[in-house]
Amino acid sequence: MRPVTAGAFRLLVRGTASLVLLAAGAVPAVAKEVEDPGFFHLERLNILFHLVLFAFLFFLCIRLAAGGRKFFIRKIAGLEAVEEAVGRSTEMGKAVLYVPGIDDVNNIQTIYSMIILNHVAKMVARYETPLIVPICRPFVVPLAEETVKQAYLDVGSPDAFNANNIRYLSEEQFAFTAGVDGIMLREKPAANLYLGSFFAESLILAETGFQTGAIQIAGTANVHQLPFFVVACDYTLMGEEFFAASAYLSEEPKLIGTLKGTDLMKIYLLVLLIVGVLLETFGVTGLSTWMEPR
Amino acid sequence: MRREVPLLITMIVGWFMVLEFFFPQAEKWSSELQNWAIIMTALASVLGVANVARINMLKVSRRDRDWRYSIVLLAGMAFMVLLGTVFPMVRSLFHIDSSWAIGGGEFMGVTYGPYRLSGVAAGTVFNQFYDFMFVPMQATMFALLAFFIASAAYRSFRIRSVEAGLLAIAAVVIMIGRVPLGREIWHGLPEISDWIMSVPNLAAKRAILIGAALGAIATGLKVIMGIERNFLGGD
Amino acid sequence: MSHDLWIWMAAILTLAIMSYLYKDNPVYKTAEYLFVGVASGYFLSIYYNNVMVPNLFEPVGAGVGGLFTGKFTWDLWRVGALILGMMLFTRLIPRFSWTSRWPMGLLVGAYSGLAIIGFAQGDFMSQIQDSLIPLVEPGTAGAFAAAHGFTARLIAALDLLANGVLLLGLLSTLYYFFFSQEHIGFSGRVAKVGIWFLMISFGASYGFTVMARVSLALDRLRFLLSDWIGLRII
Amino acid sequence: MAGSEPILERLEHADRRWIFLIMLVAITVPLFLRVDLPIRVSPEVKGFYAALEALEPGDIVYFAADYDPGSKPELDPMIKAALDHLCRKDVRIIAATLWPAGPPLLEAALDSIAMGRYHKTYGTDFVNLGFKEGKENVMVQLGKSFRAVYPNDYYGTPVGELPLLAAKNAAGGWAVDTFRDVKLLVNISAGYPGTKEWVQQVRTRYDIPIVSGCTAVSAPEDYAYIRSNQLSGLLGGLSGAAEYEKMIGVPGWGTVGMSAQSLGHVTIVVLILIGNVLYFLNRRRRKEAA
Repeated sequence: MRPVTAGAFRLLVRGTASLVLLAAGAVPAVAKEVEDPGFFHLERLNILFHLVLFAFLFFLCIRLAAGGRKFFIRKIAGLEAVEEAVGRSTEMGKAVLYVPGIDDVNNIQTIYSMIILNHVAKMVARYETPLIVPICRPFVVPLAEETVKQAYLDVGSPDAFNANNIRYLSEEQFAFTAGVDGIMLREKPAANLYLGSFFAESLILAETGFQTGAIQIAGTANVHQLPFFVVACDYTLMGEEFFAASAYLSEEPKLIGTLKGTDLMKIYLLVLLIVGVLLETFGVTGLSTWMEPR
Repeated sequence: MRREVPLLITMIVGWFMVLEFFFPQAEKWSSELQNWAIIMTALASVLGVANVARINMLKVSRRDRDWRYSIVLLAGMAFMVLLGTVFPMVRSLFHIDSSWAIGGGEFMGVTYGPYRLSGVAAGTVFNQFYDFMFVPMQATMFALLAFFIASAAYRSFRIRSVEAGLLAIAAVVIMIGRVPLGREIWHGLPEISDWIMSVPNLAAKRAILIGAALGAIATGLKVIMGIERNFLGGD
Repeated sequence: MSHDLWIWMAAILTLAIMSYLYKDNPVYKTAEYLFVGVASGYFLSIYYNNVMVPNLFEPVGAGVGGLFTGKFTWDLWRVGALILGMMLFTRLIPRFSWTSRWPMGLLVGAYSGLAIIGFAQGDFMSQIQDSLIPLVEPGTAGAFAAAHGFTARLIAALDLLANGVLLLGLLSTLYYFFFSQEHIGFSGRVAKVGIWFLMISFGASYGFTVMARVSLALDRLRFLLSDWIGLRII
Repeated sequence: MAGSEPILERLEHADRRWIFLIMLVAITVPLFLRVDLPIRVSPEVKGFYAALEALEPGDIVYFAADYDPGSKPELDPMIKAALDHLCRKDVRIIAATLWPAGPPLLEAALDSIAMGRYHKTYGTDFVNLGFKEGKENVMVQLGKSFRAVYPNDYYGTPVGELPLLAAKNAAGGWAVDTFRDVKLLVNISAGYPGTKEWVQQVRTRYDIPIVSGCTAVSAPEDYAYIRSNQLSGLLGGLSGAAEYEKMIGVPGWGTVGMSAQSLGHVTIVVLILIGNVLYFLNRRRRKEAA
């Protein structure tokens, strides 16, 4: 890992240097030359600049995080809601249902969901509350099993782990949905957590869970499904929040650093937007002309 | 060999894709890489189909739960592959030019065919099965969602907070304002729904787009710099 | 009733899938498995005819054929793609499955690289650049002053406010997804405004999704009522 | 036990099959009663129309129909209307799809409109390149060479044998081979890959205007691209199709479906309202009882 990163950084430095050189002799907006594109698309310098800036920011943060720097990340209300829901469930002595989405392991959301699953498993392990994890993809089964088992081991109650509660239902979307609905109706879990990549089944799951009176918390980066979760769940982790929650829990430098780097970029954006809007309002259009991708 | 080579391939290919955007000279190389990626993506999809076949054959041989359904699945698959892949393959390998066809008769007042047996274009048996099996089934699966959305609207769309209230109001204005009926109710409604779409909706969607773009760029950069290796799996 | 056997087949399958609405049952399951089978077979055939043959087999054939006639062509490169592609299938053989990582590496690299550029220019730069707008769109103030009647004035007012509202929504929503500051006091209020904008946009998505689903159901009903049963509908 | 629950409580938790039945009736009935309500055209549909209207006879359009049967009811009316408009303008069409389940649908639409209604010649006036896997890779590569991605058309004919694509320019190169030779990209999109990816990969990179007709599900997000002029026009869902049909004066399924569509929407709104009224009544009753 180290040499690669170092190499990347050297490349970055060199990239930045050539950028400065190019900028020094930059001409504004060359006309689109089709026949001879030349050596470098000067008109795309604005894009390159932002790419390099962003890459610099978040690699720096990853470095710092790996070096042991503690970054501040605000409390994420959705995570507190998860803890509350699991707490209520254990008090009532009822099961917790955790659906890690219906996508395969190659979807990053499934991986992030495992981080939260680990957290939830640790909470329930202490109280010996059953944790039911229905799964839609065969490849996710070993991953979920490992995650839950490890969590039980970490809190010192490996015997409480029950492999039968990691349930592979079906790879077909609606067959899986019917299966989860069945679990909700039969076993009446007191907390339903839907965290991962969901599609059209989101509203069916949330509806059944609502009818059984469970506390429901959802989280997904599939923006098109958020409306259906928002209206039927008690709390919803929306888009980036879902990733941030996982990064927060994982304490992994790679994830924390990326989150922090993105935040720094957002500060830059907020400033850029405010300055840009003021300029535009007073009729200065230079910045927006330069920003235009070509 | 097991991790280093694939990582190196990923990085080289990834960098070419990025650099060609800025440096026109890189296009020649990235072009051939894209052609390879096209083939690789198709083969990966073929692999997915092969996997479905494998899993279901296993299910049948082990007499797993629902194995009888798997036979239906395999039969449907074999039939389509025979018409769409095996026949064309045989014809091109042995240079058979005659067009094999069936049908061409009348039954119950409807003329059927003749349908060509090999190939996928209109007028083949393959295409008929696509039109009258694949199309209705897939379309119906999506049509079911209209009913689920109705039931969810009634049984779980609860306006329990200001936020849910805003969502509900926007949804209602859009649902009514977008269809001709909206204008009959109040002629300002379509304009209001247009405004919601292109101002507040756009503001939030734009913020989400920008956030998602930053996330995607970060992930991409981590991959092509070799920091992100999850895709290589364990071992 | 239709006399066409094809229509009958489609209608029966449509009803079989619809039976899921009553409950999950064997008829639905049979249709579902049949669908997956037919779809898989269909996909394989389309990949073969539309991609494998023209983009792989024919160039490889031409390239290798050229060897025998002493002509080296660019097509010969595709042999590499063929070999790399075959390595993908070692996935099915556990002992050699690691070799499938080579082609996977190529795929991941290609899509990651393209995604970086796509998101940087298509979403990030364009959306930021388009948000650098004056607080009040020139001309809207005049239009507002000239508008008569309640509805016209209301709409002119909305147009007048459009840029301001857009910017307020954009900044507050961006801020909602900012994780380096606690959402309390003023910053909490800004984040709250962001949530409101998010909720309005989810409302818009909800409305549009309803539209999509209803259209799909309508089309199936039209098929059953008109094409199959033969009723006169619109 | 269930019998002892008050009626309002039972209504709130009604079996969802009753709701399914209500929905079924609500969208079936208007199919028999045709009520033609005047259709109002929204600005983004006007943009779509204007972009196609601005084309000159002989111009070439790349028609990317990225969809499958799952969204056929929404998108087929758009495809047919757009093809009608293009054929009427005597524009030459290069059609293709990036969705594996798309080519037969595209073929049927071309057959019925370009060949059936306008008697255009295959190969000269329009071609169907069929399906290609590769998503964004295909998009970017098409900007460099059509024939590198599509050596053959959907029927297996080498593209060099199709007059539309075989033409040479003055310099001896291919006259029609990249997005440079194309005036407009018309995209009909049902998801990924689709409008978002065309905008990301092709719009700026090759400087080609794009108009899109997409499913209602993805339309709200695409509004961001309209404002930033990355899309010149947008048809969103069946109502977008109906509005466009009105603009070109060829009413199709989009138009006739609108009354049933309206009632479907009203039904959902009413269901949301009733559900909430019951919920709050029951909640108050439970609180009073406690």
